[in-house]
Amino acid sequence: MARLLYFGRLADATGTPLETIDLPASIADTSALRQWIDAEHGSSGALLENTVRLAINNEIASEPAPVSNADEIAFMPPVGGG
Amino acid sequence: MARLLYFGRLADATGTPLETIDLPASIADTSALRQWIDAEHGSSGALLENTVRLAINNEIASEPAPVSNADEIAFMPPVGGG
Amino acid sequence: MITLSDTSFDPGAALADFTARAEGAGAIVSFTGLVRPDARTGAVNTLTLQAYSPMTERGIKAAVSEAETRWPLNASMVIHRVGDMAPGEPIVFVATASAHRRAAFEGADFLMDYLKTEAVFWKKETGPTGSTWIEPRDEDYADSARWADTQG
Amino acid sequence: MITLSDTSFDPGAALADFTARAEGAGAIVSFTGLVRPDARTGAVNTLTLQAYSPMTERGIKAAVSEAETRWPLNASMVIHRVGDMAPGEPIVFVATASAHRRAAFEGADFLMDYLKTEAVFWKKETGPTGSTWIEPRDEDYADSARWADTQG
Repeated sequence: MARLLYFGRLADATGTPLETIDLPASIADTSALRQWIDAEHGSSGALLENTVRLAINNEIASEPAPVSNADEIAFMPPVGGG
Repeated sequence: MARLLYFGRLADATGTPLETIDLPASIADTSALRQWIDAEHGSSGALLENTVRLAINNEIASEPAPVSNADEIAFMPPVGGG
Repeated sequence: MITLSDTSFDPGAALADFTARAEGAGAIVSFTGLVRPDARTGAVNTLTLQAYSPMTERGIKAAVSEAETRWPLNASMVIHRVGDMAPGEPIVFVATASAHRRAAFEGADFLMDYLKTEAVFWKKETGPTGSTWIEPRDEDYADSARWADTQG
Repeated sequence: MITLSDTSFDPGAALADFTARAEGAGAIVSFTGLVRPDARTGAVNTLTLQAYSPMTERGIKAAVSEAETRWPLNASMVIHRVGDMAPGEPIVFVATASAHRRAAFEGADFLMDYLKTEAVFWKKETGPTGSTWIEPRDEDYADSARWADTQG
């Protein structure tokens, strides 16, 4: 199972800050993941934006990057400090 | 009676931080005061230095300035902050 | 010492602790950031900060290490709130200690620029008209860019 | 609020008081100066500061007024020790509050430059080899001169 996190406004776009989900076998990289999960949640492209960075297992990913069903994957809008 | 204050190292040069003294009638301005009081205390010119400023009644004096027997006169070495 | 706290903290107590730890220092600078009642989107009842641990802490640690490389700091301290805060509550406390005041001022200023512009936080303001997620604005980057001049 | 104190004070308590007073501010900067055990003339057992009241307070008040003219400060506070101090004891505490951090940092920095270079104090260091009165050195004036650029 993959653990998906949605930070900031993306929790509003997906309806959840956090979900544990079985990635389909066809979802092998961040590009496929973005497309698929944005459609799943009806997020209207919010998860596809260039300014949204992905972190895989707490490290910022250089995309496209491979994803596996054991990863924690975070969708991160631009960070603006505290 | 005039009240004379010696700040910083000048208290060492005069042997006192503070004295109340009757100014002789001949001591009418800061220039005469410096000469006379430096000699009185054997301060070897410490009270004559240009970098030593005088304050009369808590205001820095533009010298030579008149002094009277009712004044508080402070001898101030350069101030260097706290 | 870096702390992310989901409960309110007392800047005075933090400075007292830090001063006790900063033995031998001559200069201590502290910065306290407070929730303002008049933030970017108008009246604010609640400010919410989200962090992503341990990425957020890792970024702050790296900024502290960079500050300690650039300036001779005896000690430094960062406390940052996460979660919901009311106006007037402390958001952030940064302290730096050094032999001389210039290093302490610049180190604290540098850390605050990092924390206010680059640190891994997401921020939401909630007021009478609803909630808004706040994303970076240009002015924030200008402050942070001041330090680039002194690099390399 | 300006205080010359002939007894020790607690910087943490001062910051707590100031923060409580600075309602509506977003940024508070504090500076605490401590007696270092290794001052200019070598090992120091006692630092002595002399002030000349009310000239000393008058000068500090003028510097605070100037800071409040130059930067939009909600509040400011200066506590300065006089008399005999031991290493590690606080000498000075300055705090500034503003809506934004840049004004708070610069206001505190400006006040400290005044207090460390121009304020009406005389300073004596006493160590194992005796006492020395410390008079200004060039480095101090360089810090203070930084502000002249922004004048007039």
